[in-house]
Amino acid sequence: MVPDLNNTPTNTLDETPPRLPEELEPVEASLFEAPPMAEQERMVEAILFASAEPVTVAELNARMPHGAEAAVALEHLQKRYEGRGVELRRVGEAWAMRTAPDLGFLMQKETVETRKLSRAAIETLAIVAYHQPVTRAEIEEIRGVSVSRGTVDQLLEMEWIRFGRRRMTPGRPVTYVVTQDFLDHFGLESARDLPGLKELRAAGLLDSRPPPGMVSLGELDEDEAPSNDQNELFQEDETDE
Amino acid sequence: MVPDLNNTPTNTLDETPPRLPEELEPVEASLFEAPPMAEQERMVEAILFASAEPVTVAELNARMPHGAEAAVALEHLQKRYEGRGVELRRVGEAWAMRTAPDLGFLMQKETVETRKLSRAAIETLAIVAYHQPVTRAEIEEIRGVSVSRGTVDQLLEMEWIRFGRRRMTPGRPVTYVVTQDFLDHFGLESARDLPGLKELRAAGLLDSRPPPGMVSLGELDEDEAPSNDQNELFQEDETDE
Amino acid sequence: MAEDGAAGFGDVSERLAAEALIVDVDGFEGPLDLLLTLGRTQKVDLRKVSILQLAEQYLAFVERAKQLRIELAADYLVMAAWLAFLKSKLLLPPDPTEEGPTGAELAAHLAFQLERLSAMREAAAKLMGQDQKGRDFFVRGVPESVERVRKVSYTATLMELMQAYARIRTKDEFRPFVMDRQNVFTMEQALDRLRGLIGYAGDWTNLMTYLPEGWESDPMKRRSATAATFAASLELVKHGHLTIRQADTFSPIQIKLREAPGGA
Repeated sequence: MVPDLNNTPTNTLDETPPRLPEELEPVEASLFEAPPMAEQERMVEAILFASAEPVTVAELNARMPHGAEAAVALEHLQKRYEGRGVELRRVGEAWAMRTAPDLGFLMQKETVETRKLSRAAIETLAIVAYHQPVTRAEIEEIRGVSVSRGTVDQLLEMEWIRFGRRRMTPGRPVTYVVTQDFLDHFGLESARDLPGLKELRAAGLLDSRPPPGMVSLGELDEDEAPSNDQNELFQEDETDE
Repeated sequence: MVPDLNNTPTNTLDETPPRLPEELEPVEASLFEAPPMAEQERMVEAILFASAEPVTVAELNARMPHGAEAAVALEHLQKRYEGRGVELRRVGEAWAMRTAPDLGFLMQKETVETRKLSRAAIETLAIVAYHQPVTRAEIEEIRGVSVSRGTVDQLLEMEWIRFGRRRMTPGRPVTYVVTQDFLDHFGLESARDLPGLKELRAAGLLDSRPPPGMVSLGELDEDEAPSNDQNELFQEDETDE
Repeated sequence: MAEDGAAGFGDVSERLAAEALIVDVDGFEGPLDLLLTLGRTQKVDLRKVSILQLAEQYLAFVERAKQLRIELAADYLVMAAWLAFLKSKLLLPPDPTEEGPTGAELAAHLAFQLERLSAMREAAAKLMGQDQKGRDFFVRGVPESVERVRKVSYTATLMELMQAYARIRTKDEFRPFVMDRQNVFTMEQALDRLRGLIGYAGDWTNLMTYLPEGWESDPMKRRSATAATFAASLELVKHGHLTIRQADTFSPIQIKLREAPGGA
């Protein structure tokens, strides 16, 4: 009985729905004539928007001028909001407006916080970079302390390290290698470009001097310089295991 | 000016960067391309709908997917909501959805008791709004009485006024200006929309006219005379648009 | 002078009006507010208000207050003095030698102040008559809070990476000395071993042949085993189980089971 106000949905953008011709309006109380349906729709829209709770049809009718038909206005309104960023939704016996569920992601504000890697993480990362492919047991041996699952997971999650091939030793332990992301971040062409211990010392990165009388392990390390024989080193390791 | 998006949905992409040929980088393209304008409109709708506070264009852009143009989507959306029960309103540099003022009579339930402002507070607020940026001394000169700390504090606390730049005159007094909350509360797009502002300015009633015999002070004030500042302020607002 | 002025306009209604104002004096926000009210009683456009007349009205008000022994705040009296001064300036012909603003200038400024205050009052009323949030228009009833998703991004520099590596690789150089248990052969172990083996050796044998298996190759292990075995041999000598000899400095140390004294 109520004409479809949205028969030309593509045009709704341009204007408000045409007011109903007088003769179509339900002939009602002579004293208070119900507002036109378009106006009722606006009213329902405003009430539902501003209300903190879902509103029942009865309550809508009670709040709207005499003779209003909230149920009909709701139908129109629901149609109007179809596919929009906001939906008209039935909640039990009541109605409410809600944001479209597919746009829920917009209700988040992402803030990115940059933090320094923990000492454990950067040491683990350094060992992977210098000794790759390297097993967790080897990392622990080099660091001299156990490496927490979380540290490795963090580096994996950052995509700075990834799993390499399994070691062909008992237990077939997984190995870790650095990723392209890692190389990109640190501006390296390959992990082999990392300076060896001697170069680090020469660059003053190792300002520490071994106490007199102690054999400098740096010298022992010379053969192991990553730039040279990283692979060999680990082949040795592999035979050891 | 605003293209009708609903008629020719394929044209809505005019605003967004041209699609990359599918065969080149299909995955990348879909990741970085801005969503279609119709979708952006839905997003702006959802964000503004969900917020009780006005949201700036910058924040809209920040929350929407990369490449979205909230300002354009807002224009479309504003048109869509014209004449509805809920309106899209500009509040300073931000936007908000508000029920249409003519439907206020339906909202007794939602009406919030605002704190009753004293006459002194209302006058002080009006003076700040019309004369901003304005110093306490200027407010006192206009009202002919001293302004109690409490009055200013109350307005500051309500976040209807805030501190503006200091005046470059001896003592470097602080100035007061109205806030976005003030604009939002009184349904003003900007301070330029204050009722009767033009007439007051034309009548010279917003000029800072130092009392005769106070020439020296007047001269010092000249560079920063409120009338100048106000023009500046409003010009700023205009260029922002 | 004030008397004269008051007499000029001092009809009954004026006096009554002044009295009404006095009753109300606490309701005024200072002398300017009172002046504005007085100005309105002239029933003319504020721009055409007679400042002279206004000054006289005000002075009549103050006079009346004095007669009624009503305490007026200091600023009302300051204004009265100033208006008396203004009135005299307005009534006397301008003195060309006198510096400072003319009476007309002062009067114009007062008129401007009154007009401005009046205008701001009207503006305030208009402002309060605007549609107001929460009264005429309303915000979203159930605002959705924006969830703040904090994404932490970790970063490190190449320098930090290299320093970390250098730190690990050189930490042994500075590690406080701790006994490496793995490579230590204790004297107790050496004693046990010697006690077990010594019975088989009837003749002098090199102490070095008693080193445990697998400890000879690694220099560190060999050192530890040698020391332990030597100490153990001395211990056994002390208890009379062994005899020990060394031909020369740095020559091999030899041990032999000691025959039980007296064959016992």
